[in-house]
Amino acid sequence: MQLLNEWAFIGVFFAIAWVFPLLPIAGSWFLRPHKPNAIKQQTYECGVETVGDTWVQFKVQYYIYALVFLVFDVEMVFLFPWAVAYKQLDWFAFGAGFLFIFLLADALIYAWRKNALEWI
Amino acid sequence: MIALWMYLLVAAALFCIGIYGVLSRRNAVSILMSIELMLNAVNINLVAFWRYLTPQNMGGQAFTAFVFVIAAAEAAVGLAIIISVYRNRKSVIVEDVNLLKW
Amino acid sequence: MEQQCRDLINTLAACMVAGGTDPNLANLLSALLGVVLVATLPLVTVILLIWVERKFAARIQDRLGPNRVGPFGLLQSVADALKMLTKEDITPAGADRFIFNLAPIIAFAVVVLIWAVIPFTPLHVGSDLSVGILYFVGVGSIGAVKVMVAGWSSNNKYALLGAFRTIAQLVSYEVPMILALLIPVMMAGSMSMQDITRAQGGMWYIFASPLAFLIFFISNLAETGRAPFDLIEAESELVAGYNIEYSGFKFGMFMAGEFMHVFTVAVLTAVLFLGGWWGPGVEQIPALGFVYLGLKTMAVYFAMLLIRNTVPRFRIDQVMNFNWKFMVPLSIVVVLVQAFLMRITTSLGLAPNEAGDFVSNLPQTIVLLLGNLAIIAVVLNMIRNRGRQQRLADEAAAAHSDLAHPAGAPAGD
Amino acid sequence: MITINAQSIAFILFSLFILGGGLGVVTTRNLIHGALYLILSLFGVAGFFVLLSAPFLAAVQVLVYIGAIAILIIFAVMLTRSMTSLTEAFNRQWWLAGLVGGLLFIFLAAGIILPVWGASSAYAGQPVSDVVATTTDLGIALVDGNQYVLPFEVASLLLTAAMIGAIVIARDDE
Repeated sequence: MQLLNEWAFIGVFFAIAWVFPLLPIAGSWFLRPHKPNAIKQQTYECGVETVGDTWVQFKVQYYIYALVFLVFDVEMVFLFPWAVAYKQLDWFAFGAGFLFIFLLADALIYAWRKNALEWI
Repeated sequence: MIALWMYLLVAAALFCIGIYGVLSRRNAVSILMSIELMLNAVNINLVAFWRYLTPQNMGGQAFTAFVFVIAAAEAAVGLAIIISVYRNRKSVIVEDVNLLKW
Repeated sequence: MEQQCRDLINTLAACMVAGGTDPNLANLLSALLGVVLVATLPLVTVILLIWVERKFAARIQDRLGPNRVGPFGLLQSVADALKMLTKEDITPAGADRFIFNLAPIIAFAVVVLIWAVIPFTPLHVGSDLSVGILYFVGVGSIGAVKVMVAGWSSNNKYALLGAFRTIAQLVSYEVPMILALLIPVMMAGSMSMQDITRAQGGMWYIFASPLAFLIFFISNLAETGRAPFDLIEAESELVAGYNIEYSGFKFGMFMAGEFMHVFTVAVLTAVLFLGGWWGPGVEQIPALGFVYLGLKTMAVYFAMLLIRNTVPRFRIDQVMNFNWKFMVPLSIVVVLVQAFLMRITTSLGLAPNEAGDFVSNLPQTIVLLLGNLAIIAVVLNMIRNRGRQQRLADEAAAAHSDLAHPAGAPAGD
Repeated sequence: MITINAQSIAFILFSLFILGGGLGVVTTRNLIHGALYLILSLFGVAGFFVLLSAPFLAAVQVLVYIGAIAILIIFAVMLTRSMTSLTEAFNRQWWLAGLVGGLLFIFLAAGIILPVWGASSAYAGQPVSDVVATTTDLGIALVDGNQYVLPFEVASLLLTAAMIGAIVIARDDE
């Protein structure tokens, strides 16, 4: 039950953490002026009137960075248990972890050689 | 404590929601999101069975970790295909991608 | 102060149960009080820190800084907060209202949430989770969601572009940060913050692995959007980044969240690499740990301030190249070398058998430190060779273009 | 049936997150909203993992799904401008899909509830033990030659292959 008590604290923390920013925003709702008009609410583009859709075409490069990040992030699912247990492990486990990281480094090297990591 | 069948019921409901999404949506990204929901339903089942039946055996947790890998790989490649298809055919509606259809 | 309060709470819950209150209710109330205390601490500190930061920047730039409101301008932040409370709040046309209002709340809450796992003294920690480090990384990764949500819901091209750049930077620098976090976890054999701090009794991890410390520190500069990585608010390029359309207290939430994030990562650096609450006499008087942790945090924080005020901003392609072509390969090498050396020292029987003892930690630390120094030497040598090649190539190109264009037109590349 | 305590309250709350988020994902027309519903749903699953004493998996769930996969999905939505096709989010067989989903749920629910109807077997009630394996055990098992070391390496290989494949597919080499 100790485990769940620690998490109960986190649960209460999650509930409270929303209240802290909510309070001043709600408070300012009562204090601040409310005088909206069309000009004020225009999209801000340094005084120039906005042209076309907000939805401009983005480079695929953003997706590639997120992709490489995703792969390394999922790798952590295995590396963190490996690191936690590391002091109790033997040379075989070191080899297994080495191979694991080496395979992923391969992917990084491939992306590098293919210029997939360049900001164009 | 909450009984095992309650977890299974929620997981089953999530799985069926995912099935509905996969079958009914036209947008490929939506379909992919529905598949993620189904994978999560499977994960709930794996962890729930592990906790209630074999809490000292690592099978449940290890397989959940592998499901994470599958989900990530599927999302990465699936979304890459969607982006590629969009670039060539300017559409992400699955019914429009009918080049290989008989 | 913190300690007394926490002890008061502990006794309070026990007293309430003894007095006939429902144990669940008593626990809930005590948890509630603990949460409020732990969460208020960064809020109060950040008001002071904004003042410290502005004074510091002013000193470096030969200005006075805030000096009107209160003694030494100490109340300037309070005045700013009051001003923001009364500012009109504009929601741009075409914005997705609910999400637009949600984003600043997420931005602030996420940073407060990290404080739940920080150990203040040997006895006092919000919640000593067994996966404390992953909790920090996980909660921190919600930060990217807040940026995306803010940028998208504003219905503004600049905001969306800024959000995309910010996310690319945030997710990229998360990779070396997580890899660097593996090293304290490997050495302590636990992911709990309290265990990691306790394991540093004999030797701080900064001495065993200065490279991991540097990688963690630098990637956290990028995560918090501090100079030289402050492209997030590149005024000249993106106007202000993802929060351009926010005004009034919602903008204040982004700002305060950012300041708090910097302070939070300073605390985490102190906990993970500088021994946390360890210091002379902390075992007799646990409350002293709070002071030691504060001092170490301030040291890290001032290093960040110094860098912020003295280093110019990178370009976005430099930021990305620096991460993917330097930080990530380096951190992979550091993890592998660390694993190898720890294996060797364990095989040779040099591993510390008593984590709290300085002498028993010494052999392993020396081996690891030597490994780190070797990596540094190799890397510096590679950089030097690369720089020399670059210089020779540049000179050759310049000579070539001089021949081709005697007028001395710049070599176009 | 369910005694009211902190755990059951949390369970009901997380169930609402999961199912509400899931329904949001499959019904909303706006894909960014869909991604945010997905985040809500996945967060609920992380809460379930905590309740099931697997805190490591809960943290990883937040890290991988919310921090990475959700971001990837939002990027893909932005890159394909798929949000502009707001009309006709559903195909013509949506009613059939609903029927399939509903019937499948009825079958699954019957399969789950009927065996425990009025019974009090281990399957229905309490876990067999309160001693659960920790993250350290997971780490040992993952690199143990007799257990999961092969899937461990294959997972790395799969990730490498996925990354290379996705980069090749997503880049436009013109």
